[in-house]
Amino acid sequence: MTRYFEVLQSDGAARIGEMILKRKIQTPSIIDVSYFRDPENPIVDAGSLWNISPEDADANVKDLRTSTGDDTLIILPHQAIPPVILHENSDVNEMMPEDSGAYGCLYRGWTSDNIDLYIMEAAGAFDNNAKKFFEKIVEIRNTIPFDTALYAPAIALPENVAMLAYLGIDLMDSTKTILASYRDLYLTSEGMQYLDRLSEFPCRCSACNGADISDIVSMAGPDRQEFLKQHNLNVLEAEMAYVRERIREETLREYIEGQCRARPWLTALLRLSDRECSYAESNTQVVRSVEMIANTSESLTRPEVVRFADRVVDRYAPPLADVLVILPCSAKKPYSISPSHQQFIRALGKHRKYVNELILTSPLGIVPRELEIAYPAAHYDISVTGQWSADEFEWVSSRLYSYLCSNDYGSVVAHVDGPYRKICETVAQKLGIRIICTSNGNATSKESLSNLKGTVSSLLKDESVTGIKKTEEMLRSIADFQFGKGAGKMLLPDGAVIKGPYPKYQIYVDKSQVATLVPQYGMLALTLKGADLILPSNSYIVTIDDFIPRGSILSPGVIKADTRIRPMDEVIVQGPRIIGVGRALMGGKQMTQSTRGIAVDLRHVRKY
Amino acid sequence: MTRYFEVLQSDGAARIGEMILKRKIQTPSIIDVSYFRDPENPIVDAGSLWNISPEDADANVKDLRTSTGDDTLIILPHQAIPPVILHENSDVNEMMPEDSGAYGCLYRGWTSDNIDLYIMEAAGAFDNNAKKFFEKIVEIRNTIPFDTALYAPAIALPENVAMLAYLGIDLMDSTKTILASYRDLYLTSEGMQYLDRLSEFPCRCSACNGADISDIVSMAGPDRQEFLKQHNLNVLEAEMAYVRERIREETLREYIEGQCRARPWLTALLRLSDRECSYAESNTQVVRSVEMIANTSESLTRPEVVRFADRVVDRYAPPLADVLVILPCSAKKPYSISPSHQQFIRALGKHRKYVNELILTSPLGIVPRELEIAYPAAHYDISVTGQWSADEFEWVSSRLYSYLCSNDYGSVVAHVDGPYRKICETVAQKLGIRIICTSNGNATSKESLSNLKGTVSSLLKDESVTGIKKTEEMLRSIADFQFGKGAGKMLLPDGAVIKGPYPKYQIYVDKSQVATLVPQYGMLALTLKGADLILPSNSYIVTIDDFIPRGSILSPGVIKADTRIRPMDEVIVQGPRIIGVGRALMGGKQMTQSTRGIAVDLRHVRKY
Amino acid sequence: MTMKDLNKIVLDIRERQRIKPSANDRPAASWIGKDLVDGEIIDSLTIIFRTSGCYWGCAGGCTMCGYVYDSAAESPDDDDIHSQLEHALKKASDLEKMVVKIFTSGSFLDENEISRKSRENILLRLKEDDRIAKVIVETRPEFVTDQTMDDCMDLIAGKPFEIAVGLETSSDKIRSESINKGFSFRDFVRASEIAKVRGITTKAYLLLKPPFISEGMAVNDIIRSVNDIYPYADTVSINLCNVQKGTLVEMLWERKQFRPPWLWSIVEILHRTKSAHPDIVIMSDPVGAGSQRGPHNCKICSRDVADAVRNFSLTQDIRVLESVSCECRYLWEKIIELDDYTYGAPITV
Amino acid sequence: MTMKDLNKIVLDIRERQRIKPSANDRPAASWIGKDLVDGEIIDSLTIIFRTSGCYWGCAGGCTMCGYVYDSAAESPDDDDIHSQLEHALKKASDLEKMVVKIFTSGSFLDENEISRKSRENILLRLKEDDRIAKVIVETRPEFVTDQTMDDCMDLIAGKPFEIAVGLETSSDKIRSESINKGFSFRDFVRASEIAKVRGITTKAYLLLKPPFISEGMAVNDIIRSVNDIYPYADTVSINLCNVQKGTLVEMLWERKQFRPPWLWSIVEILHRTKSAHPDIVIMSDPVGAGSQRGPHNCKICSRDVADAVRNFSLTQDIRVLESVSCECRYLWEKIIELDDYTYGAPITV
Repeated sequence: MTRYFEVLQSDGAARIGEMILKRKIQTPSIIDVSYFRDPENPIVDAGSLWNISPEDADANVKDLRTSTGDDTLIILPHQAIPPVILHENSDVNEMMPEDSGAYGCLYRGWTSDNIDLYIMEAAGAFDNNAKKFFEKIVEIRNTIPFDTALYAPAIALPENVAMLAYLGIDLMDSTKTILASYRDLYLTSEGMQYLDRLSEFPCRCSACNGADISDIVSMAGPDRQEFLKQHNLNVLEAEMAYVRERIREETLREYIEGQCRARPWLTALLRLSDRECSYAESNTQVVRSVEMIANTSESLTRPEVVRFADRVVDRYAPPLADVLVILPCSAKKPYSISPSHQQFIRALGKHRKYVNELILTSPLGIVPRELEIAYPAAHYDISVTGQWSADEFEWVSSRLYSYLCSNDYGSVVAHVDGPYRKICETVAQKLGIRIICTSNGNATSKESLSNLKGTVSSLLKDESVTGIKKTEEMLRSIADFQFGKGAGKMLLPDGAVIKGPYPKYQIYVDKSQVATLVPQYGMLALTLKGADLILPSNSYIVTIDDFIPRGSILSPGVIKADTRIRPMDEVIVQGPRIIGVGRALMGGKQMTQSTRGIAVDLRHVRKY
Repeated sequence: MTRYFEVLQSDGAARIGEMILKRKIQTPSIIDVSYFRDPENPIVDAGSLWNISPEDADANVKDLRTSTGDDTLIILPHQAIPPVILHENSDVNEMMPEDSGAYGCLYRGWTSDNIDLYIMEAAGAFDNNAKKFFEKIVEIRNTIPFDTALYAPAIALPENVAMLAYLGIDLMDSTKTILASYRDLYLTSEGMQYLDRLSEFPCRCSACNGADISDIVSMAGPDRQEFLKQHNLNVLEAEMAYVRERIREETLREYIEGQCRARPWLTALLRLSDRECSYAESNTQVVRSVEMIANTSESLTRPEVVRFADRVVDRYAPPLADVLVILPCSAKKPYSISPSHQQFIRALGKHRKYVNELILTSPLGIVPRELEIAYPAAHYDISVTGQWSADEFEWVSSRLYSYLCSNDYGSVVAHVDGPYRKICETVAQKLGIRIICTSNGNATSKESLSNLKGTVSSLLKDESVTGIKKTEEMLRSIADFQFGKGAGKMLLPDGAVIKGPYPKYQIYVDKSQVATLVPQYGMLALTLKGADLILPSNSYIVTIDDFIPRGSILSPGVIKADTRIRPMDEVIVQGPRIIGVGRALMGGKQMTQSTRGIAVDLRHVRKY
Repeated sequence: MTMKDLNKIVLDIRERQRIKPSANDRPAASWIGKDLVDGEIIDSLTIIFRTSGCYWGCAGGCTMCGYVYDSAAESPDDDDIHSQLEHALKKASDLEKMVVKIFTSGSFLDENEISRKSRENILLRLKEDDRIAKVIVETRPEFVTDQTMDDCMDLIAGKPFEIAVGLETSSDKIRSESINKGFSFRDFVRASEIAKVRGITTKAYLLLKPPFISEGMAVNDIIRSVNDIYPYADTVSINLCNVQKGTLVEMLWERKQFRPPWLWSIVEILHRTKSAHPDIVIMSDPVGAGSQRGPHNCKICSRDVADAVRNFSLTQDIRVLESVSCECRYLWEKIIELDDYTYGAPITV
Repeated sequence: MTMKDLNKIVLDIRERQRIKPSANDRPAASWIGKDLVDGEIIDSLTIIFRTSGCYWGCAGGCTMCGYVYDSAAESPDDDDIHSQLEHALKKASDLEKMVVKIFTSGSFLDENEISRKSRENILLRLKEDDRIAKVIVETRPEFVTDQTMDDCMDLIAGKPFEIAVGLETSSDKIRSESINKGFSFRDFVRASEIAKVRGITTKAYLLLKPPFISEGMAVNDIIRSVNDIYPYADTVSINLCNVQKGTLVEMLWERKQFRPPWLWSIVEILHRTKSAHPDIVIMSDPVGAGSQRGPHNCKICSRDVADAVRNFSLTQDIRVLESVSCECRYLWEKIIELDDYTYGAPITV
């Protein structure tokens, strides 16, 4: 809980925030600790207990508060120790402030309502130690409220601020960057180099632009160091601003997948974060307004991909069919509008309503036809070279394997070539089942297509029964995918009417509209009537206090929220006197933890 | 062949060069085509044959040459067409210049001694088409001489210049960058964004520094575009300069492994380049003065790694032993000085001289103990997370598999845990052999070590025979690795004496020094006596014209050179009247193709 | 690249297209418009006859031309042609005065397209209609002979008559190696002279921005062409290359190797040529303007600038060209500067 | 963090070390040097007796102290101590006048280390040697009692005698929670007063930059300490924390969580304290200066600056401190400014 910090936007664990102090600070941000002594600075340090007695420290805090006002953040007196030393979580308790105003303190395992900023003790000592650093961040972030700021001192460099922000650090400082300048180090967002090892300035910052390298090298110490400090701070600030822009754009992940190669420990942090996927996933938006670029081996483990794969297992139930047709992905998306899939669909023809279709793809693994429009199935781009890596092969195989384990088919037809086919064969062998391959090496050749048609036709036992209602099942699947298994049947009971051309579907039940499919995201937007229908599932509900909201629900008004809710999820808002539908702007957990910020952007509301 | 261009330094296909024109241009470089009309510019264009008659074009060239002098590069009249149109390689032949001076022309499949610069026709049209672009570059580079410049027009952007340079493009232009400015696009080395989508400037270049984004957005068109042009050109120039610095540092590969994630097609280019490994490998130095950072899945396919693995297969023959001991890699290198390997070595004790040792590692696959000091076995760093990717697993397995296929052992002992052990088990199963595992989950535990000792001891049949002379075999292996199979026996015949502490070994034959092991690179430096010894192998020889060289051999003096020679290789220089030893500064092929530049840095020379 | 190569490529593309079946007794198209005749704006009836098609186009033909796909699967007979004419004239039943413009997607004077008999029928029918002030027929120059011209003049009997020829450019190089047009500037001049001596006027169609040609070169080519044809053409109509289906231009455009001309280019051309030659009529109808396949500026100004071009064509008043402006003009200026040096990859933004 | 925690950690480290076997009849170390006594530079003999070791160190002890590993595996007996003394004195056989400084890596006055008998033997032996101008013995303050002081004064009989106490800092907090020293400033003051009434002088050792303390706080701590101890110490000797094997400081240092002090820090301290207190002797021997484990500046200046510190210690002339300079001083100044706000991760560059 916090009064002087607000999270404005999230992108996974990263966020854009604001420290609402006498001078506002947009976070993630770089601060200069040399101003911590200056009472004019928005953040001041009340001193080290190594240096002053607790009584003096206490007086210090009181004096500072009196002289600076509430909107200066006072870092409470601290007695910091390096991580080698274990410590009890006791000794700072007595320094808890009783009065109002903004306070920060070392993180020592406890939290308090009066604290807006926690300091990751000895963060700088974790440099290069990915495992410990990551564990510490997760521990802290999972303990302190969502809307408190986290400061990692003495670790930021242009090369690592992107990763620090990605992991959820809000404040960093210029300490290491300034010191590098006094060591004749020239920094870039990719690393550092001794000034005298450079042949030219690889930079056009306000310091470097037009500067001659040999002039600079031959300058006297203080002048040279001042030049380097200007350049290095320019690079640090520019990188930090760039990171903020990527968070606002919701593409920080794409950026760090490349930038983290600057140092092995940064790459290790990315991998560790993916392995502990829930940390980033729990606040990763369910849809983004941008394409998902899957360009590295780590793209296979990014939260969006893992979540999609998990939901296919946990939330998706294919409509009943005896035959499964496995198809390759296409560059154009959703797949069914691509030229190749148009041909597959034509080839399946009237048989199509008796089969399930499953698309194999990297990085998503498997995409059931019904979910091809759900984010990110219709929203990703990859590098195409025609070859699959072992990791892609293994990942897609494992997805197909688990799908076939939990879904029984009389026959499985694989209309795929190359690595796709090899995946099918590997999985078939592992499962001891037969998969019928219908492509001759070119899935869209006439021969292959007629083979597909003939094979499927011969496999179908009884076409006299009613086939699958493809559109209805697609919408049910999307509802399940969004709200959990069963929601589809609730939102589209038998007799529901679907209007509109693909994919702009509207769902009507008893002549009232219950939902619309938003093609851009592949998500259903509910009407109030739709909310009524799925309310009994008790899913994706945000419970608010007794008030009549208009437009948006602020987080302090949230009493309870489904912890499965992620930013951008469609949610049902329920209060003693209202029901509403809207789009979540925070995760469910964050809504209940936060004292600031918009929790839900409300679309419709109805009073009882 | 060229008179107005020189390659000063190479890093794979990338290189630092210089266009020796009226104003020198350090390449890779960005040029501004709007000056191509200006006779004062170092590069001028003689016009399009779409526009002027061949006769007028011819006169144009002659006039330009007269008015500008020889050190202006004239781009010969051209009739460029887009790649969709096939074309014969005929129509520009008639425009061949007869007089002196610098010329450039469209690449049309032929070369001429008078051409210093080739233009990749319609390069801009290949944007986003990784396969065709890469194939075109390889075709051109494999046709035109090493020391001619290659210009890819109308394709450069800050986001792709690193990859263009990596692939061997020397000249690029500002065309696309300037045009982006007039389209309100704000460029970065990671991509682009519409100006009005930005919240702040993520940059501190001379244009952006201190600029207020809302002021800029509300500027009139020409002012806003001028601002954007300044920023975008700053970014482009800075990125180009940074790329030059990374080439000079020999770390461009590390940079692009991250930076290429900016766009899928750039990543595809990296992967295509690795698949067609010989293109980059043929000019990749054998040792670098920097650590090799293996931080991405593509690190497994980088030229240095593939070359190492190939040489282990092609050039390395283990000393005769009945028992193979497989060990895990260590963070400290060379492995044998690491604490864990010290313990393994102690445990093997006196038995060690009867076994072969093989270290499993990512990204190198397998490292025979004898080669642990060779580049990059002792010179790499990776991200450590404790887990292996499927690609690493598959790669290391394939290396171990092929090693065990070509080397027979009575027993194979694997003193490894975790993924290493799984690899051994997988390979053993595939080969149908038994591998004895001696580690209990912690290879350095007392129990494991004593297990190793006991197992190896019990497996050895007859220790009465002379064991392997470890140091001698290590040096022989390194010689083989460097100069090809058999060189070790020639350089270290029985009776050779080895002096010096590990690893600063000196080899003496008949009391004369024949070679020194340079620990920094793990390479042997020959003496003239050493050269005499391996001369009969006819390997790594540079044949020069009849002159007495001093200090260095310039490429025009090279008559013939072993095409296996890579930059930084130890070579033997042979002329009608001399023999010498030195370090190659170019590849063997490049030496014979180039008319400028130092081919060999000579260390010793002897007249006959 | 030889002409043969280019024709081969165009022919390959042609052969991949399907020609849609169509009724032979209806024209390919016909519509009512406005035209400038002798300084007066009058109504116009345009008729595009469906015929067996352009002989040149059927053998490969021009790189930008997709009209060949308007041709009939089976040759229409004389009755069909008659029906087509009557169908079109019906559209003009309300008009009081008009000019009639006849196209065939090939050459009206090619007897393999329009038989002598049909030609006679058509011209006689038009002569008899007093509302028709002028007749314009399009043809390749090889069909403009003393014989055909005499025939036409006999039939039309004193009514103003004009031949329209798709010269495209005065550059034989571009016409041959970019457009694959198959005739020379001399052929055009000869046709024009044959017409002139009989009091027949000549209209020349020019093509702004054929493939492979930079934006700047294209502008200069048209300006030079206007200068070159000034003695031989009474009217100049500048077509802005658009991307027609089944053409080489389309193939290039799909691969981002062609961009239709900027509307600023035609504004510039009209301004400069009209200023230089105030006495000839220079017109341009920017067909498809504003779309990706047609000539376009940015999304904001394309409509207004296209309107100004049309307005100029009717008024010949260069002030209407000066009345339009947009920020994208700076981009166009920059493209003019840089597009000459892209060496085969035209700027397609 | 409580003191118990810290001691536990130190003890854990201690228990992981191996103590090398050594001869009990040789001192742990002994050497000849120079020292400043009553304004005069004279030779000095330093003897470090090998004993059963510091009782405090054996139970855990100080975070920076590795001397405990110099202790003997089995307690040396009185004969051994005698041999050690004779062995050391032999090194001084050429000297004409000297001060003798006795250390035990613990407390000379702790009878568990040096028995009463040995203490008597040693002091008598030193008293008898006329060349010896002064005797200094190191001890923890708890062993400075009326009894021990009387005993010593009886034995040394009028020869100048000094007790040296490793006070480290006047801050009880730092001494307790950073150094884990186990006694208070009051203990030191008491010892000093017991000595003073008997004419025994007191030397205080201070420790520049114990663990957890920023460079700037460390400098201030020493300056404050000098002010605080001024009334109680005749000589102040400032030890620059170096990284000794088997210590908590080493463990921190290996993990880049400790950096030995900058030589600029001691230069600053000496300059400021000597200016403030010209009448007391303030000295510092920068042991291990220039190495990574010892106090150091940059590679260029460490040797010169260390020499200046040693030179000052002998001359007490602050001008020698003003004679050294180097570009790395700016870095040190910046570190002083920033190291207070690293919150547990000291700047280790």
